Amino acid sequence: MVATVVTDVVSTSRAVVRGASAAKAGTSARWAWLWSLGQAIGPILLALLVSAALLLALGKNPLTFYRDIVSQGLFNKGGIQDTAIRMAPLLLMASGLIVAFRANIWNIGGDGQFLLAAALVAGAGPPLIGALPNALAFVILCVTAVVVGGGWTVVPAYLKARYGLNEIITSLMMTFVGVNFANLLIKGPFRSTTTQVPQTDVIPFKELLPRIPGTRIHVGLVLALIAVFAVHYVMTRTAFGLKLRVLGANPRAAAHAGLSIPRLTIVGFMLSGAFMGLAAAVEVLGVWGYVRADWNPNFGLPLFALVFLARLNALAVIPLVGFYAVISMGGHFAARQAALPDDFMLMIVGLILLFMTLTEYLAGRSERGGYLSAGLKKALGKGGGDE
Amino acid sequence: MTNGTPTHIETMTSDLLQADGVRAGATAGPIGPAVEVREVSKAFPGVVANDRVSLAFHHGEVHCVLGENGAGKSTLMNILSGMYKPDSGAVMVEGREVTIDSPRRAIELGIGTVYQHPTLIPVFTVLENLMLGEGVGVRLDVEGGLRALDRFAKTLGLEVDPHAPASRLALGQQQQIEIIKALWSGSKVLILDEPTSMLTPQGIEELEKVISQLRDEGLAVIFITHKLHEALDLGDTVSILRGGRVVGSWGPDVVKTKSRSEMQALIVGAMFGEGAGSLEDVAEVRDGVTGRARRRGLPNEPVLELVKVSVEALRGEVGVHEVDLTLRRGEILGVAGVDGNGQRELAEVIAGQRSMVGGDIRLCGESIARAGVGRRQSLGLRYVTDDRIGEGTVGTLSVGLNLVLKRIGEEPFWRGGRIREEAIDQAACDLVEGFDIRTPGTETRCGTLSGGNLQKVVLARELSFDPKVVVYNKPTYGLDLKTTLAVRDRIRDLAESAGVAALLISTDLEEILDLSDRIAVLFRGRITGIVDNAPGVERHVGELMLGGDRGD
Amino acid sequence: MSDMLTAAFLSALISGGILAGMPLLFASLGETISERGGVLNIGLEGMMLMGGYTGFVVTLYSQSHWLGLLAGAGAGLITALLMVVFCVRLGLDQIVVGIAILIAAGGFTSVLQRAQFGTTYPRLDAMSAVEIPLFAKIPVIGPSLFAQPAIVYVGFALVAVLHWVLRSTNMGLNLRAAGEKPEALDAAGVSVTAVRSIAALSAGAFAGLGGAYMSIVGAGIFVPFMTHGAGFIGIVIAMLGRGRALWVVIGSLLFGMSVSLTTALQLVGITVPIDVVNMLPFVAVLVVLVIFARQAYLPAALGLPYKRGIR
Amino acid sequence: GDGETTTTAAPDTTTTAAPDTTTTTAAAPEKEVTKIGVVVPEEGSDYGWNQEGVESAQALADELGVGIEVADGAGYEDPGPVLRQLVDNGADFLFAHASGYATQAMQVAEETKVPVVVIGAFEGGLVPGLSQDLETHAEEGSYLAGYLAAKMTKTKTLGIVISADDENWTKMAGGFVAGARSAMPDAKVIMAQIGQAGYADAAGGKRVTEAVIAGGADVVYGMGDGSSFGMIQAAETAKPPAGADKVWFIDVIGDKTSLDKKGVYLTSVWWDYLPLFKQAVQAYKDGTFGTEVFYMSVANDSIKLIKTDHIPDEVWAELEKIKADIISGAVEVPVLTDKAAVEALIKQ
Ligand SMILES: Nc1ncnc2c1ncn2[C@@H]1O[C@H](COP(=O)(O)OP(=O)(O)OP(=O)(O)O)[C@@H](O)[C@H]1O
Ligand SMILES: Nc1ncnc2c1ncn2[C@@H]1O[C@H](COP(=O)(O)OP(=O)(O)OP(=O)(O)O)[C@@H](O)[C@H]1O
Ligand SMILES: [Mg+2]
Ligand SMILES: [Mg+2]
Repeated sequence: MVATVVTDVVSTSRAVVRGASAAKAGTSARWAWLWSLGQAIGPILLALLVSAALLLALGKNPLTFYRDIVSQGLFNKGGIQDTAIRMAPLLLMASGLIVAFRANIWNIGGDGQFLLAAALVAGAGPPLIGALPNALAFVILCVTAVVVGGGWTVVPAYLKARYGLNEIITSLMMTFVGVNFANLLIKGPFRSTTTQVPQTDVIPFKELLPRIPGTRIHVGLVLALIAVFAVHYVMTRTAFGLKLRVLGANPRAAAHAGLSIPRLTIVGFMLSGAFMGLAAAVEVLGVWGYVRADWNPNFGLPLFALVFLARLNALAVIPLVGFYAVISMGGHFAARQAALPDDFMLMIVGLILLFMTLTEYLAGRSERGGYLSAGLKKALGKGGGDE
Repeated sequence: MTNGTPTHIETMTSDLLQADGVRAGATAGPIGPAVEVREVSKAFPGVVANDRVSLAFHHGEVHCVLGENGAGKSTLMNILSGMYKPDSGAVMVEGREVTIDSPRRAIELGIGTVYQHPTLIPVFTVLENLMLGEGVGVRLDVEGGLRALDRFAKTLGLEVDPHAPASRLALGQQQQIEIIKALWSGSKVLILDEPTSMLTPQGIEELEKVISQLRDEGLAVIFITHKLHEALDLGDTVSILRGGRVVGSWGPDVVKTKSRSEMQALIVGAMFGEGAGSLEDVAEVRDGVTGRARRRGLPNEPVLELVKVSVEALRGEVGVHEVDLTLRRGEILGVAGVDGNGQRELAEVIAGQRSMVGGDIRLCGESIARAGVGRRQSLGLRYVTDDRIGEGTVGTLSVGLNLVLKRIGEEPFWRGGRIREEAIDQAACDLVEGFDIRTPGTETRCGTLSGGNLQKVVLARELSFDPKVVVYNKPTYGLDLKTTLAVRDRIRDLAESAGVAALLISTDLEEILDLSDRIAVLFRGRITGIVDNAPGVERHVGELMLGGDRGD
Repeated sequence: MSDMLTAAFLSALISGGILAGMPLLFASLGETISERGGVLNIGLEGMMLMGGYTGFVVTLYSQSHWLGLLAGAGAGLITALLMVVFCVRLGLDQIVVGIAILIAAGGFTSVLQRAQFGTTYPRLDAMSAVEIPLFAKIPVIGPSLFAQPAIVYVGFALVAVLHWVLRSTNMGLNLRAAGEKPEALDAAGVSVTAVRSIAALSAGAFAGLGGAYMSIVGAGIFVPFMTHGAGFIGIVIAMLGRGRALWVVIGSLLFGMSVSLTTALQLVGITVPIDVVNMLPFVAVLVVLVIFARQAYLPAALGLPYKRGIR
Repeated sequence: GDGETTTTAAPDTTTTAAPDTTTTTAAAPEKEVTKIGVVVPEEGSDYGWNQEGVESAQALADELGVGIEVADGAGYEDPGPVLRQLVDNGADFLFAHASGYATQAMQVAEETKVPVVVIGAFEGGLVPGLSQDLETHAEEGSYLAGYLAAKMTKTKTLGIVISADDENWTKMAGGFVAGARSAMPDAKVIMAQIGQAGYADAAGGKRVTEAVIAGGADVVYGMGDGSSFGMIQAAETAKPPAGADKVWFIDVIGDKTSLDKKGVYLTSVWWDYLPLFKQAVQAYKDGTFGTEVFYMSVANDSIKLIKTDHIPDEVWAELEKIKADIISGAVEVPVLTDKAAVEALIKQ
């Protein structure tokens, strides 16, 4: 499988190049890679320019600021490890989003799936890890998280599959319910008796997921990378992936071709939720060791944008998520050095996303109708025209 | 007027076009063409859709434009209606050069368009659809709108509930509303881009009356069609586009003086070039429709039986009520009827895409009432949908994958759930060749193919891998003459040589007469009669289509 | 149980419901317009924050609540210009741009607020209530329902106006056409870009007004990220309202009331875990959706960019 | 500090880290502090929790003559990387100044061997030489505030507005009710909470406070961060209940007197962290760091009422007396960590 994935990476990058060169008719293939590189970096430069203007207006030195981001997020021994650690849950959640979006499913409820799974893992974790060999406990907890995350999508999935109910609404409702429910669990049955704020008991630091030797990075990152490659493989090389894609690209064609839409919808939705759950397990077992009431890292929102910018391609998500992780981890530091609130980083992230869409436009890709697959758009505006 | 057309046509056209201004029938209109395009070109990535096209459209005249799929007809019309900007060339309205940079401008210039693809908004009422864009005041002038609709309805002789949602109307009515919409703000030029492809003979007849009436009122009508006889019946002037160029244009003096068959020969010659001789023996090209003799002696075993099949009517549909049909091996059973009388529901219930509320369906003697779409397919039941873009293909996937779309996960294309690209590629190449699908390659995104080629993809997929029974739903709609004939040949061949039974649903009576052994007529979801196909049967069928007494 | 009818309870429920419901109302009205026109505005909350911040600043310096509210609407509108340029004109992805706006606006207002008021925390005077004669005298509910700041009445008037615009004006028809089938609108000679721009801008203005209401009337102060997800609830309300202004009012007020219900129950000493009460409106929406098994209708061309002649 | 309410168990509780060869060297005396690192979740200028933390640490650094790095606005979600960065920058004594930070901060301490002061983890927050927990007996200050409120009310109705589920808030509400009842046994108390985590929900603060005022309260005890501004705004602008001509507001943790434009800011139950911070550093130097929980209380002057001009002198004098009684044990302030218990007390 590894071999196929590798050839796939190559062919994906070739496809990117081909697409780019087609977009820019006349660009010789030799320069096409430069063009796609420019396309990737251009928006970031633009966003950094605009933010630089803002920094100057606030009386800060933009160069120092950016240097701080990069040196801390990428070139600092501790910083790059923080970046890598942060990538683990993000990659898993992105995988979940890709599965769903490819299949025409708007899983907006990732936060609820994530938090509920996190609550359960944190609630069940300390006693389990105390009672069982760690490896076994981790497996049980990950499976629990997968089941909980996937299970939390059953209601929107069933309603969509059975009644065609719009899952944007239902999964958003489920997310609100899930967040509150997670809080109830943490304040109720899972509440630790030793702390003042409501939280679960703590898995001792030493008992968390094993680290990659020589680093602080827990093995969750490896798991996440495997997941991304697996998702890419499944979505591009297998019958199941193709079925999901057909459903996503044209649900009516899927029905016409005899695919079971309800079943695919439910399976796709649950798979997506399962990845959210796994992300939670990895984050709780790898980093936190406990969950506090009202904890919500809000990973979801920027991820949506990243996943679309990756054009739902699982491999393309890796550098984007990496970049985002560098920005958010290095940003803490840079903002503090510049005596700016952390929220300044939000502005930069927002601007980068904005400009990423813009270079897509300049590259002429918007001619093909933007980032959303036809089916995804159709899910939004049910019915709708065909491409 | 010079372009790269074969010389014999060039002489002819220049002769004709020099006779400008002395047009018969153009009694009321001002002298000179209402609209004229000069040397108009338009290219899309990879295609030159219009190549130095020059044509004039006169008041009081119906100007028919014909050409193969992809010849550039719609592109030219879109240039006139402000949808596309020409790359070069000039557009003249009433003798003045104009720039039509938006549909708004076209409307202001008095050019009304009925587009090839419907522009009615399904959830809007008839009146709302018509008043859209009227926009003079702030308030919607409902009373004024009703009065205007009333006037149009009277002159065009149609009855319609102004408050009914457009989706509720039959296709023919929708087409009429589109025409009223095109005329709504006082057009002097009316463009009709393939308005008849979805209409029934009755609908076409009514439409033809309306067009004649408008012509007599002095409008310039541009009429695009794939059907020769419509062009011959209606056209005062006939022009042919091929590969983006004008390859023939005959004014009234020629059209009116030549015999039908002479005109036909001219047109076919221009449309398809030298090799067009093979088209001569086709019913459409032969003068008048005679219908083929029924193939007798088909005592073959029944392969598909419908017993009192009923389907619930969803919103805006008629459903299907207690339909009994028997289809024998090698037989072609035509299902005639005005569109919207349950054709799609019938096709879908057989294919398994829609659930039945009563009755039974048997394939080779065994009930398949509970089988799903996939199961029915693997038993040899195929469905050629009439919606090739909406459900027949996945535009974003390759042609190759579309050709195996109904076999995902099956051997030999997939093994253990993993794709085997060589196998798919092999099969796809064979099909592309066998069905003459014009595509750059099997890797091409299917959505970029033209309508005719998409249809070939659908046919290739459905007719390969051992079919037993095929349900065809309007298999040739929107296809050009040549492709249409090829598709019909294929249907006939399969039935005759491979014994594949066909249920041929079509709103094109001529097609049904051309192909069927027997003809069943569907009216409001019921079979009103089943008759043997024989010369002269069309009158009886026509009566049945309008709900005449149950035959048989 | 008799406690439930006390003035304190009802007033907490009703005034609290209106106080919490008005920003939702403005936001979801804006989203309704936008969605009707085919523009999915995920960045609604970002526009609320921009409106909230600007409204607060302008009110603070001008000492005029009305100027502040207006400025809030204006700030939302200007933010929505990004949607117009990127999504309507250039046809770029509405979701990505919406998320970008949401994230950037949150950061922007937070940075500005901290730079300007991070050490002073100025607060605004309350907007004076306007009593509606006679009605305000109705015992118990009168004072909470009919003695509201004038902007509340303006809000309800806007609902009526919007209802009328959507139903019986050319603009309303154009708007719906832009959301259902923009090519048809274009073919009818109306600029889809113009109509959608107006839709996107109105959404921004309404969202900005909602945010300004929140900071000026609701809190009297601007706090970073004070909208707390109101924008998303606004989107849900708009979707559930199926484009009808009256349903949007009902939805917003119900959501507002469910927020204030917690308080009202606590006032009369009925204690329910807050998490449970917080869950209720969402569970209720799910239950309603399941029982009626209704698809919340979304315009056919929602979220799709329109470009003339693109196949 | 006095550990009368919480059992100060031996430090070898199960939640402390597994024995690590290097951590148990708590006995080594005279450890040096050269640079202090402080992490607080929000801006250090909020006239509340964050400002108290930052200013106390600043004062401590000044007094010790050592460097300091402040990471304010670090958010609640992920303090670990920030703490590590402070260590990388040379901090050798950390303050993780939010109750939600304790666990991550202790992880960082274990990893980096830099001592950290945490909040709200009780005995779980004690790791000898590495992690020192601080707690509050803020209910004592609240008792005084309740007494004051009862003296000031005209409607005999007091309001309590809580921004979030937080045990400190619960304890303080209980102390407040007890103090009020000690002065006015028939005082009516209305309590309402904004949300589960409405610390910064200003609009919610205003809405809930208005409801409480509409319910008849003319003195409101409000516990929150950003939401406090909404509460003050409500006190300033809401129509006073029948029988009262104004609404008083009692704040917590910080001192917002300077922001009081309308004269409604009656007092604040002020948490002054400086004494405990000093104590922590001292313990570190003594080698007793992380062996015993430190409590803020009126006794060590880290919990106190702010004296504003609105408090009548004679009442202030009474308050001084009660304070002395609390310290001496003559007045016993109940410690209610359960919201239901507070509600039961209110209903009495
Ligand atoms: N599961 C699969 N099995 C077989 N072929 C596939 C599968 N998934 C995709 N393909 C084919 O590979 C092609 C390229 O895949 P890729 O992921 O690069 O899509 P793309 O060109 O980026 O299109 P999109 O923008 O829709 O994602 C697809 O268009 C499709 O024809
Ligand atoms: N918007 C477009 N983008 C790209 N190619 C286009 C576009 N519009 C038309 N074409 C191409 O231009 C050519 C002419 O198309 P056009 O629609 O004018 O043909 P037509 O004569 O109307 O065909 P039909 O009979 O099938 O309607 C075709 O090759 C088509 O693929
Ligand atoms: Mg892709
Ligand atoms: Mg055409």
